[in-house]
Amino acid sequence: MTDYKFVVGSSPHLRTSENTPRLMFYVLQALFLVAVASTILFGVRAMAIIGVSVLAALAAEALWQKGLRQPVTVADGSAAITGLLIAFNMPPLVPLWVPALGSAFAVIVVKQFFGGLGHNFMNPAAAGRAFLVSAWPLAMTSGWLTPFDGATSATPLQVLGGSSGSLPEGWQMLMGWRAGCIGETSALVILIGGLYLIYRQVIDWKIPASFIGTVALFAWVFGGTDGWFTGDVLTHVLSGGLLLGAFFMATDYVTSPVTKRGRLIMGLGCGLLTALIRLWGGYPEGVTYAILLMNVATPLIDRMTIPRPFGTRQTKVTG
Amino acid sequence: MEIIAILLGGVLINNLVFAQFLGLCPFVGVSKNVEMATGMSAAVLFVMTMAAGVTALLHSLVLDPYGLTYLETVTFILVISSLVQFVETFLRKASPVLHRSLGIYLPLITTNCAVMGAALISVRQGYGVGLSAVNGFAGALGWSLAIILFAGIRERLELASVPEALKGIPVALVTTGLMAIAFLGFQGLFRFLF
Amino acid sequence: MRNGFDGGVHPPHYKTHTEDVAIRSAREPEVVVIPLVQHLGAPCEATVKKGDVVDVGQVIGDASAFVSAPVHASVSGKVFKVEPRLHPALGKPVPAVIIESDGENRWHDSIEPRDAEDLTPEEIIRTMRTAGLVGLGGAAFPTAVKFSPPKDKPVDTFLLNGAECEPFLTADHRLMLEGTADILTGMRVMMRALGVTTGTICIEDNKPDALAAMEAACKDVPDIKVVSLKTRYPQGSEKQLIKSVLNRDVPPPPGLPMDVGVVVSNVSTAHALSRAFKTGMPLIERVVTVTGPAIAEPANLLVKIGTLFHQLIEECGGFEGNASRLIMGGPMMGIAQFSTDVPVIKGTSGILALGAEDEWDGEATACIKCGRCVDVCPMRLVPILISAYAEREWYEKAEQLYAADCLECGCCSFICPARRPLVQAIRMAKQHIMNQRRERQAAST
Amino acid sequence: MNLWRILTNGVVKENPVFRLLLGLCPLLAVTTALMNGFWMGVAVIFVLTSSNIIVSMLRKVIAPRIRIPCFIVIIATFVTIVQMTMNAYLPDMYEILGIFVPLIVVNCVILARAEAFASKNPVVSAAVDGIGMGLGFTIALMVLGGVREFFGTANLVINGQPLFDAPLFEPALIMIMPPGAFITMGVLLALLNVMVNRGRSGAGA
Repeated sequence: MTDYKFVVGSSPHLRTSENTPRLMFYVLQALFLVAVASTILFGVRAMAIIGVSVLAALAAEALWQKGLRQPVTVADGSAAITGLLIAFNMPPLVPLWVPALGSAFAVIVVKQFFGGLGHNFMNPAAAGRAFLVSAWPLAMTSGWLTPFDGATSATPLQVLGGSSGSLPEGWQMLMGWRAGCIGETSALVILIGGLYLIYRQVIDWKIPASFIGTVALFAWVFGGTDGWFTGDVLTHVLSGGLLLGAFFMATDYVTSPVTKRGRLIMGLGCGLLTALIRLWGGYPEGVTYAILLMNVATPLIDRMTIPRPFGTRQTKVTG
Repeated sequence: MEIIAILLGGVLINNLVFAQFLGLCPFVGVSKNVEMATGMSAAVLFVMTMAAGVTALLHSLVLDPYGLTYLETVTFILVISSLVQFVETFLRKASPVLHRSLGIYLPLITTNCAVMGAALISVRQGYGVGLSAVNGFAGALGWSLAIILFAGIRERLELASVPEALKGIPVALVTTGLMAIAFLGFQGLFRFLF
Repeated sequence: MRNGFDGGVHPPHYKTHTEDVAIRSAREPEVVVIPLVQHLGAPCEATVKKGDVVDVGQVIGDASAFVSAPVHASVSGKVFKVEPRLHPALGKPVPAVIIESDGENRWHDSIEPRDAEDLTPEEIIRTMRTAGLVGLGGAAFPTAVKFSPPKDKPVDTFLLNGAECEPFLTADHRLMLEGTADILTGMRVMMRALGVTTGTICIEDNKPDALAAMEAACKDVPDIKVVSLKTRYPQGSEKQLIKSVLNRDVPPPPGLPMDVGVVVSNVSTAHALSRAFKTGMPLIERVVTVTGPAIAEPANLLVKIGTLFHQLIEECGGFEGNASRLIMGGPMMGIAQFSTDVPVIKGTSGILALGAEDEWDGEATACIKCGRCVDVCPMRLVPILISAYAEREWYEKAEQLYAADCLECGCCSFICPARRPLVQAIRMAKQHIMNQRRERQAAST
Repeated sequence: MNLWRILTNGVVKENPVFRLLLGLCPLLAVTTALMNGFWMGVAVIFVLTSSNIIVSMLRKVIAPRIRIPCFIVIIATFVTIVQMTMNAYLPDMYEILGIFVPLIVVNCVILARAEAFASKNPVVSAAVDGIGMGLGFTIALMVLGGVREFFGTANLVINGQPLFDAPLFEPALIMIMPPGAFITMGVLLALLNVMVNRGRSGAGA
């Protein structure tokens, strides 16, 4: 009997079977759907952008960790997710070195500088995109194509902002048949992927719901050309990177609040800022900046939304 | 309308920290935790609003009419340091409670180039006394927003495993840079106001 | 809605190993090791010495303190030694009385049945004390103390806890099926001791047969209700149970159920109380679930207090495969053992052996701030932050985040996808904070 | 003589920017180009050296209690001289540097040297310290300005003459915008830390 050597640890001795790589795998599954859709819509170019971006993200992470003699954790999937999301935010005609540099910046400066997975305060993909928009504005804000036919065209948000061109039909927007970044157009597929993640309990529905809801509300109230309450809600919701951002970027665990109320505030804030920038700002699209700004506020949101423990009726007087 | 434009501009678009590089020393120095950052912010709000108003008054009453604008630098810095002194003494007498909470931050403000900067900007923009005070207030509000957000992130970074070489100031600067990227989103906001 | 507490998790039940296995008596032990500390409160002093001959039910350790409970001999025979022995809950040697059984099972003269019907509350509480009753759910708080609420805290409701939310454990489940009548008798005595007129039996809905049995037994009893609770860990925790059934919030420590007019007791305790009246025998045996994937023939055993773990494991066919973890209690809050040479005590609800091949644990990786620990915390704490501060020994910050209110239920560690030892870190912080508070209190008085 | 040591102290060992992290505001604000950094540096060297000399000369005269206001007046006087001179001879550069020329008055490097060194040392040492510290500051300004200009415009302009005929690559505009300043400075400091640590561990081995 005494031959047995028991592991002695403190309770609990039981763990859930969900672990970080599995959660990342679910996200990758959902993003893979989007990647397939964008390849169908924009062809080989989309595939090339995705490939380069993901490879750059993986290579950047591996090289950095090798250089610092840290264990290489590319296998956890987080770098691949960043690479995919950066690729999805590229115009179809972007030069391939742009997503490569964006991924490298996202992984190294935004994530690894702060200690790697779990320690960054900003969503790497969103920050990477914002970096690219400021660094090479021309490459990032031109080169739009309509899917399949390869004709250059303005994006719906540019049209809403006053550029010449016509708005696609609602069903075309849903299927992704419109000009835009390669991964943001296929609304239906993004919706399916997002709902899959909610079903798998990977992401909290509160953030996408409050995010999209707030944008829709503001678009309806202030977005119209013939006075209040005449805005084109559907176009606003389906265009730009709103769905992609709401389901895949604003819900990033690391850079969104951990409390339930905090997540609701995160979504509301993202929606408010997106509407602000879209309707009255200098850029046609505000999703990325809205997410980044709320990332910046996340530590404070967490701080202010720490719940009162069970059984505490009044605020405890500390001292 | 102009007041709204100045406020929006000062807080979001031309943020002292993220767009104008003013007040960086205390921004990095007094942002270890949110409480300190809030205390400093209150002190800065107070002093900066007053300093911008008083220097604008000095400019429009004395320096400009008598062709003494070349004395701007000397007079402004003297006015600001004596103002800080005065505020400190006044607070100690008038409101010991407020003094206790703001007291330690007040001496640090003299070296806060944001105060002097806001005063200089106001004069250069040709604002009158009232608008100068609003401009000072807006600038201080933007600075406060920046430092409080920054302090929140730094509290979190305390728990992060930042690589050795980046620990402390380097990662603080990179953080500020990333925050500045986020604030770029406000560029061109409400352009019709300006 | 009857599942009103926040958070909680749904671990796999693993109860099928033993839920249909009837309780049987364990083999008579040749030696028993009876620790003199088996409860929360003041330790007992030995009242026997080496060489004394003792009978079953004889007091062998007692204390005069209010918060304490005496311990009794569970076999008849000779006291072999009084010396410190390894304690399964405290993890260190603690004074214990070791008795070599003579196999006669001779009852002590003082043991005689009593009728509980016309006893006053004071007499019932005195019997609880002399019978050495403690909470058999695991915490082992002296029952007599629990049933003596101060005058300024009126109790209006009594809950009988049959939730048994820990995976693997089925001792309470089997007892509800096989000792239904005794449980009801015990419950009525408890209600009389408190002077309350209504009582509720609370059972999780993953035990439909126990629910049915209790409901059938209470069919003609108007003052006792049976409620079915959603199966969710930690439903059986007192505070969560009260929230679920009565929607009352027990204040954080040092708040107790009696602060909201409630007393909660475990079904096994009620059963033991009933036996203490019926036979007169104090608490010398209890039902223990010996189970786990690394046990050959899992079973529910009626075990004499002081029986060593290895005897029981042998009796259940020994270890099967590669046993890597031995736990007293359930997997969520049980205490890991490094030796099988420890005795069953009053609080031992189960003996659980887990195999190495099952990945019960894993290497901790970086926290990804998913917030699941916050979502599942039944006390609405923020384990992610408390544990981070605790790991860095910033205990003031942990205290500001109410670390001291932690139940240690382990939901946060269970759910963590990065396998971080959250509750383990919080427990450390909590201990530190409690020590500091005690020191401060000692300094101020 | 230890004058050499005082000089190098300011440039290397106690470099006001890289080692002491003083004067961040003008450093980040004006370093969109190499030459901006250079002229800002020259202005700082002038103010720092002159104020150090005067402070050192008056160190036995000024009462300790009012020394700080006195220092500020001395510094502000020299800043005004710089402003007028630049306005007269380098109007374009004066325009580019903007409020950061008058803001030299609140540059912590200058007040710190007056307080910590000039008010305790003889005139020659104080002057050399001013030059050394000013040089250290200038070097930092030029390094940061050079890096940001090179990546932000894919070229370098020296004395009005571009170094290359055409941009070498697609310039990353963000480098000459505020985020670029912060991130570049952070990375430079980190690289410096790496170098110092290497040197130290190399010496220790």
